[in-house]
Amino acid sequence: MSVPTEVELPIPGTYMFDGRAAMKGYALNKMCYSFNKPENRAEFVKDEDAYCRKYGLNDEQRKAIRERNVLAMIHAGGCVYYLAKFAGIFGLTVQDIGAQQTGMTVEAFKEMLKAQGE
Amino acid sequence: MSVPTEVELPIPGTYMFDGRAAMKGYALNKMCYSFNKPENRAEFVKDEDAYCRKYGLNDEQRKAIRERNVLAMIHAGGCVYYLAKFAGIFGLTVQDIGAQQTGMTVEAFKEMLKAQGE
Amino acid sequence: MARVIGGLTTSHIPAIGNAVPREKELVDDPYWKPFFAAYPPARTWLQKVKPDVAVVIYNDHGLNFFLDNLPTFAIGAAAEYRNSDEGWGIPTIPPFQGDPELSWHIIESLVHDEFDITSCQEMFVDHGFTVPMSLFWPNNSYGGIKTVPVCINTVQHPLPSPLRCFKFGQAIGRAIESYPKDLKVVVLGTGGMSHQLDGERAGFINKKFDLLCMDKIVNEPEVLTRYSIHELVRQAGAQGAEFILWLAMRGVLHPKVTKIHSSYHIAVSNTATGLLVLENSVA
Amino acid sequence: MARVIGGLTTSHIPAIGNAVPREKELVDDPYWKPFFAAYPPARTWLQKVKPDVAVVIYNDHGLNFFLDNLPTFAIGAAAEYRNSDEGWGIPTIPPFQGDPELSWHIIESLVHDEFDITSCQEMFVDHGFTVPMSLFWPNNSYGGIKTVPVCINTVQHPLPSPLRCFKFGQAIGRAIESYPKDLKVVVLGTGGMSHQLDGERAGFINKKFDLLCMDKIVNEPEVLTRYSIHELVRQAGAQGAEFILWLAMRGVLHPKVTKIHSSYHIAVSNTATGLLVLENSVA
Ligand SMILES: [Fe+3]
Ligand SMILES: [Fe+3]
Repeated sequence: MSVPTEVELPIPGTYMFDGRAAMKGYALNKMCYSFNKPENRAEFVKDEDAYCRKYGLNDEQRKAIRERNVLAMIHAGGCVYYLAKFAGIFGLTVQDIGAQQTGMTVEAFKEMLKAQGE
Repeated sequence: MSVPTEVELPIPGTYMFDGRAAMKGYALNKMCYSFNKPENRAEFVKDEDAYCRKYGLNDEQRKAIRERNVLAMIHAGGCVYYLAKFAGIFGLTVQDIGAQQTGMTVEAFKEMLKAQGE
Repeated sequence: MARVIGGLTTSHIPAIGNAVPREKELVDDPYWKPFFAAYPPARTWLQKVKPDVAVVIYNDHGLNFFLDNLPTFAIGAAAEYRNSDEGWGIPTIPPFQGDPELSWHIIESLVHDEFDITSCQEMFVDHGFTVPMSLFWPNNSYGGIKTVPVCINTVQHPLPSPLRCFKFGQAIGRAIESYPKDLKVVVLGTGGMSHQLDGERAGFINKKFDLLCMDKIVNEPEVLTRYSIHELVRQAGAQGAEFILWLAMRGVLHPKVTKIHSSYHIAVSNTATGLLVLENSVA
Repeated sequence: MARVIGGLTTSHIPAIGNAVPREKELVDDPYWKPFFAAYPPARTWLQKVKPDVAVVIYNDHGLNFFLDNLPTFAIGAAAEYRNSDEGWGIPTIPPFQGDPELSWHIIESLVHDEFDITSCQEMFVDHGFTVPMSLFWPNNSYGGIKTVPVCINTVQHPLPSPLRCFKFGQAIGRAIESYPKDLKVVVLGTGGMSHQLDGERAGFINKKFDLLCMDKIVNEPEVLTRYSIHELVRQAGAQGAEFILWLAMRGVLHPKVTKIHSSYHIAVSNTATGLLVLENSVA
């Protein structure tokens, strides 16, 4: 950086999808981007292993996909905007994946959201 | 333009490929861009009419393509960077199309180029 | 000459997109009532001012752009824009009319002003664009409005800073107001307010910060342009960084504006929703 | 810290790309002799300074980018770059090694400095990139050099102004010299000099203007940044506007440089060719 910026303290529970993450997650994000097309979603559902191989996912990414584990996908370089298209295949909303990542029930997650309005 | 620029006097024999041209020439340029792929060049050669229809060329563009007329392509919104890929199908170099546009023989065109070095 | 008559902000999340076609029935639903009840005054204002063009400042969420060619600032220059399946079978709605001549005028002016624009003569617009259009022009009644899509990168860091986005908006404002046609233009800033979809902090909302933003953006936007992206993410959540789209919208408007209407609500889906209608003071 | 040790310029036209594999035989050909004879000193300099990285400032001629998503400034951030058929069956050559970590450092620094970059994690590089690499590292001996492709729009107006391109180069220079790894970096500015492919003025060359550019760019580049794109096209021809790539290269270097070598020749194919080797003064 040509001009030093403020010290950027980490933000707990928050991952910046930056160059470092993007390099790591390229294959995973590219696969998820392909899910914009219904025929690709169908191909994935038909043979998940083959589809992940086609996009060259590494073991960490493959495992996260197999386990539908959103936090693990993020650790493997996933960007939530693309991952949302993966979640869509299983009819999962952002509240479902929010609950999963925070270890809450979906009901509790919704209550937590609402409570922040009081 | 928020700040007026100098008066831009036309440059004889020179066409700026700008927004106005780009709007007009989109279909033509998109077709020529497709010629990056050998299979598309083959498809064009096989049935030129069908290929031009597929890309939605208008009559002016279709005529220019039919007549291999580079100046007419430019008047129809063509951008030389894409048109060069069309010319490539027929093995035409930039000197061939230079000669065509200036109404010279290729030999005379080459001499003219060289003479500018004296 | 073209005139910017005002600006609007609204959330654009897909959950709202799903609800919009059912607005008549949901307006009495306890969950949706406080959300939909906020929109009639914005629509009334639009019916009064009768804009010809909407410049829509939004972010693409991975429909039209991928990481192989990801622009910071992209501007549409097509005659028509369509939406498309975004991965979960989003319904397609009628196409949006473009105004390529105005788009090119804006692109030329911005490049002249040292903004490094990506131009798009063909592009899909996603929910960041379509949901606000459907909200402000109900029953897809946006047919008579021409549009200029302006897309800002919020997908991958580095994002452009709040200050750069504000300056970008100012340059768009100068461009519009130097356009020789007699057009009335509104600007939409979509997305926000505080929300976060990913990580252990998913579900984070910051009411205090949102209310500060909604207050300051009216006539003291420069206060908000001092935030870094990092600090914005801390205060507003990972996707709350979409607030840079609001700042770009605000830059398009005149230094002093009148607040016609505002509304803030927690929560729809994972987000705090914010609605603003700002009218330009007459120059 | 990384250091910019110098910069090189060269034409990049496809005709040269075709000739490069036959250099040994063409070096005595009357047509090619004055062209190829100019390159050994540049190669000798490169062998002496032994760069680790080449930042290649070039323009895409419609291989990787189309008008649906056309950036002003794009920077590659991939581990590897390949060339591809460009429409006339151009041969594929060995891939170029990337340096994604350095690419991201540059992109982050540039966005911080208010340049609105498009990032490309996958991209094809065309003759604007490959021909210079083949010329400076003969027999495709570029295998040990990491590369960062920097692509500037010269396809569709509005192009970024000479001044903006120079400032862009300066910002790249600041970015490189703040990179913590101990790397030696050369910058290539490819394309130019005066030439025109299209219109009734096709074949236009302007020796006087080219020689002015080659002279002033060494230690008075600010003189050249005062041209508008329109005036540049008038003086250098429609494709001679590629000279903005040279100005971006020059911006990367220090204010004072030493000219190691230069050569100018009319004509190869439709273009005047210009070669420069500039060495950064030690700070
Ligand atoms: Fe969003
Ligand atoms: Fe070129």
